[in-house]
Amino acid sequence: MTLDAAAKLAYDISRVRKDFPILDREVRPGVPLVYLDNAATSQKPQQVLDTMRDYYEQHNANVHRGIHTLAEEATALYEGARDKVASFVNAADRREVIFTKNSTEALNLLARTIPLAAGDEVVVTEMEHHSNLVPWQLATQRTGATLKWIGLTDDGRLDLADLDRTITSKTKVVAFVHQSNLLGTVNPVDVVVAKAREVGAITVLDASQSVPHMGIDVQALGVDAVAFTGHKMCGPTGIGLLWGRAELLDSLPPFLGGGEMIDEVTMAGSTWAVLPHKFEAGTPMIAEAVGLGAAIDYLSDLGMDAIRDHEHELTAYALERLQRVEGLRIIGPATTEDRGGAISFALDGIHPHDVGQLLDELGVAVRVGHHCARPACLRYGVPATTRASVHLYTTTGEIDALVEGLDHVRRYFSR
Amino acid sequence: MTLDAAAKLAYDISRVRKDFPILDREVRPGVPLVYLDNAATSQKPQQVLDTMRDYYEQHNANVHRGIHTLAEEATALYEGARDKVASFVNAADRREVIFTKNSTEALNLLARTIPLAAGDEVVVTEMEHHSNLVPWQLATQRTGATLKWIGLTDDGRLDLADLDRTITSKTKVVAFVHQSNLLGTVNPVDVVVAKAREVGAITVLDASQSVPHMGIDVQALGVDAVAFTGHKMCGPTGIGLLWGRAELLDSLPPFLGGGEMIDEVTMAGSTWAVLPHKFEAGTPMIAEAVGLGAAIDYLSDLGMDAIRDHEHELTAYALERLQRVEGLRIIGPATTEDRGGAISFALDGIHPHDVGQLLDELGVAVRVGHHCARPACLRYGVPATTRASVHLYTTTGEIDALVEGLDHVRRYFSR
Amino acid sequence: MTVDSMYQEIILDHYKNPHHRGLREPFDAEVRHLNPTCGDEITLRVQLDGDTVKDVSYDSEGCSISQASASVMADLVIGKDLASATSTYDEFLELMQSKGQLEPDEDVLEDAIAFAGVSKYPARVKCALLAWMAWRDAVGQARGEVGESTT
Amino acid sequence: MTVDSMYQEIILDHYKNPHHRGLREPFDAEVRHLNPTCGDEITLRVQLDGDTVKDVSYDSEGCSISQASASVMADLVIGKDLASATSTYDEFLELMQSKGQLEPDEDVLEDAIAFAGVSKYPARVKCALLAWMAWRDAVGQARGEVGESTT
Ligand SMILES: Cc1ncc(COP(=O)(O)O)c(C=O)c1O
Ligand SMILES: Cc1ncc(COP(=O)(O)O)c(C=O)c1O
Repeated sequence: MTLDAAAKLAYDISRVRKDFPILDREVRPGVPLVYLDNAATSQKPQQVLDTMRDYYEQHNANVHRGIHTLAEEATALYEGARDKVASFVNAADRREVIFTKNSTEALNLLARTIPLAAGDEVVVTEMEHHSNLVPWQLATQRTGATLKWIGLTDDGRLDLADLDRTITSKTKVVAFVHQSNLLGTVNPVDVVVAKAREVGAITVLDASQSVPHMGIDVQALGVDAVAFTGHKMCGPTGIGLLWGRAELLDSLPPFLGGGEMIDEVTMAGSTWAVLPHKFEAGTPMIAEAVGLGAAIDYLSDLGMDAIRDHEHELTAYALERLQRVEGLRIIGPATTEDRGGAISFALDGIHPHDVGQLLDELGVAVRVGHHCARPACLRYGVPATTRASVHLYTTTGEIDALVEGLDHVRRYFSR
Repeated sequence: MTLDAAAKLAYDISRVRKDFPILDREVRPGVPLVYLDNAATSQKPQQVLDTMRDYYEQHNANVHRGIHTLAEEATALYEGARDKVASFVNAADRREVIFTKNSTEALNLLARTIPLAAGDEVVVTEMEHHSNLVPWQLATQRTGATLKWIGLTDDGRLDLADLDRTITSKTKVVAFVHQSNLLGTVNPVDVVVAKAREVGAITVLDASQSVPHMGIDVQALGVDAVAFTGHKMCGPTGIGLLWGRAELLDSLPPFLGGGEMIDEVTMAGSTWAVLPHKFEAGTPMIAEAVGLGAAIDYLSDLGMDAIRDHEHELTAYALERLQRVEGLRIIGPATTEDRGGAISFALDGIHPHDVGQLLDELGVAVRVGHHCARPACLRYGVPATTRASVHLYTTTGEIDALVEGLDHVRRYFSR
Repeated sequence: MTVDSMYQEIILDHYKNPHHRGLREPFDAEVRHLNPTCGDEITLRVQLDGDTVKDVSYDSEGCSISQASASVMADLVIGKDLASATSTYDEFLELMQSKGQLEPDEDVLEDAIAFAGVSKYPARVKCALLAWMAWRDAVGQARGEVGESTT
Repeated sequence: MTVDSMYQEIILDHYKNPHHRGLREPFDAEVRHLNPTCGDEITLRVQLDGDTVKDVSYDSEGCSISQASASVMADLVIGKDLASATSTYDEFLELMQSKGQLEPDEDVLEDAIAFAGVSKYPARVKCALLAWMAWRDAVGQARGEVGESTT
């Protein structure tokens, strides 16, 4: 366990794990939880839960419209969370941060409001999560625009060979994933953005899987809009984020209409509030934003670099151990180069459902299925995969439990 | 305090208040909170907060797509919350209950998906909350349909005199509020629905303010769709509800595209999941749904009839005491007949902002402004009102504090 | 291990040696069903002869439960008259919705009683039902009822 | 009561007896601004004479803070040259954003120093700034800059 020992110097994993009450859970009496389903959602530290509870027990009120003490406190907490997000992703302006209910809503907001017309083209990739594919399918169908996509190489990378033929002067939007939830691949944002810029297309980055594990700098990435989601970054469910350049967001029509997003309303017509409120109709996810702010504090205190290093070592360890399991094939990059800690694999002759079921019996929680990335599954000729994914609290011991579990699965099905 | 004594027999208000930790808060040292801003949002009982914490500490996982223990538990809790909502509003079928982020999203979902065309008409009322007005303004502008509205009488009621001229054979949708958040008025749903049915229009009820205070029976109301919101009914922020008849919801195209709402996805196109998932794209508000389920249990245990009776008495008491304040004019019905416990008023010569500010100094939290119902404010010639609103934990003592506060405000501004 | 109640010997046998697998001619109706959350899919053909289920054949991909279930189902319905095949379907459906509370009737369900343990695992019930749902749909189409090709 | 720091005597005086209220002719630009969250609104006219603020008049509806602020603002800018009026605007803006931390300069701000207490109440800062924002916008329009009629 030398890797573990080395990691411990920089990163006190046992202290970290104490912050997450659920990690002490036994799935069944005597069977401790080994949670390796982090790409689906992360667990929450005590600090986030305490902050949300404190919000509800001490400050809860509706925001923006009130002048009483609780309303002012709630507003300060809610808007304070926006400041935290803005600085976490290095937004130039806090007004560029819009709270949504999840990544999916953020991506739909863009797909519904970016103007498209017949003849226009939208480019996605074959490794998109359904949440960054279906909204663009709907948008192009609705407007008569055309959907195109960048294909994949056999080793789980974007096939950039014919980028020039895919992204053309007709391209209005290039929407792509930063880190694939199925393959673990981290895409070369700079290459895609450079090409998109050349043709004047708007770039949309689905950073749902990258923000929680490596942080991002939206200005350095050079994209026009980014979507990510609270529940994968140790924050609560029910909150997502859209960051967009002010010029872009200012130019878009409103998405949802209602309270808060208006300037002046008469029966005959209305005008819109300035950013960010223009895109935040109705009572927002107040406690969730506050909880997300606490999650960002938590991540920042640990340090995104330390988290990335920790997960990088775990991923290296897992890739190495998994590849020694007989009959196991990694779907996606097999090395740690430009890849994160979501590892999909196929186990010869045993369906992922059966793998997942037997692992669960041992307390090992992995995800099985198409992981909302069915086109990429089709591309690699698998109806489904088993996916193990790490987070900041994962240990090499948990990887060992997975590998031992897979040996058990193989024995079970060859009896 | 005879009213209080009478209410206590049926309803142990001091026991109820113990469930809400925030009610013990002092706004400033020595100044206890008197929370009369319930129409903006409600406070949350311990039971809801405990349930959400337990969800995060014991069961948190992403729903639907997993076969490991936590995922199955989280799914059971999330879908169990849907069952609770369905039975709370007496839905014929649990698939008719869709979780959204708030009422506003539920109403936008309908306004975006109900087909409209030039020549069609949508009817709303002049007392709508912006969240049930702006989505229909946007929808009619987008499609070339026409927006019409039912006006108001001087005493804060729908002016039903020319209902026949407003709702016609061209009317495709009639969207109206059950209980006005500004005026407190409870509208005659049966009359409007009967007329809408005659012409074959879809009826949409904004029940954001009625569900928390009197409960509803969607089948008895006879409408086609209903929107309401968790945070006003002692549930968490970040969750709203759409109920719609299965035939209606089945006939509508999807709203947000993404994970969970699909059946089969290929790059070339996708098909949609059945209800309710078709309208729940992305990771849902899992903890929020679970918390809302706990809120519904809490309300059901107290009994919606008991809650309604308690609030009815409070409203009667408040209306009577307020009308004896010099220079105070009620905006909305001045009697308890068909009205709830949100009471807007104007205080002669003193702007609501100043009223609210001085009341806050005394710990009394009221809302001031147009309450997201600006057209109705315009109708009654006031740029803003002061609004006091009660909930199941409000006491007559708190109404007394309000009235004494208003006397202080009057003295302060006549110095 | 409690999971052994799901992975019965009978199920693993059918999984390893499925019966009636491979699409056959002639057929009256063909349907394709899939389980969107996990990627299990089945293409299934039915041939009726009056009120008799003359043949059922299928091609499928999926976990042991869904594969075994297709095999057991084909064994159970081929050659039966429609009414009794349908009542077997009903009984199997009831068993799968029983959350482990029902004692299956071996005279009716034969090998399908082995799925009783699956009914305790909500996420896997869909797997066990996939082939049955496809069969039911295909029969409906073969008899000219309005059907849907995927559910 | 701490709220007394907001409701200074000067503010209540201007509120009860506002100066320069009522729209006047002639004017170079007229704007309407409103505070969407509370319904305060102001219609404001500016007349420039070269680099001098010749006249400011307004019609407004709102709370004591927004009314008094309009009155104080008009007193402060009328007759001033644009540069010095603008620097007064800047100084007032800074005061209002100071959350009670700034000691206002009475030589520059005159009666407007009374608003120092308002800066501690975030929800009321907008009220105090409404008239100033409108003035700034109207001046821009009068000078032919691209403006917006509401913010
Ligand atoms: C009558 C009415 N409709 C709609 C809404 C909107 O609810 P939400 O802000 O939760 O979307 C509210 C409350 O804000 C309301 O009072
Ligand atoms: C790459 C990627 N994009 C988008 C999403 C959608 O996020 P959410 O479900 O929170 O909307 C996910 C996760 O589910 C994801 O992994």
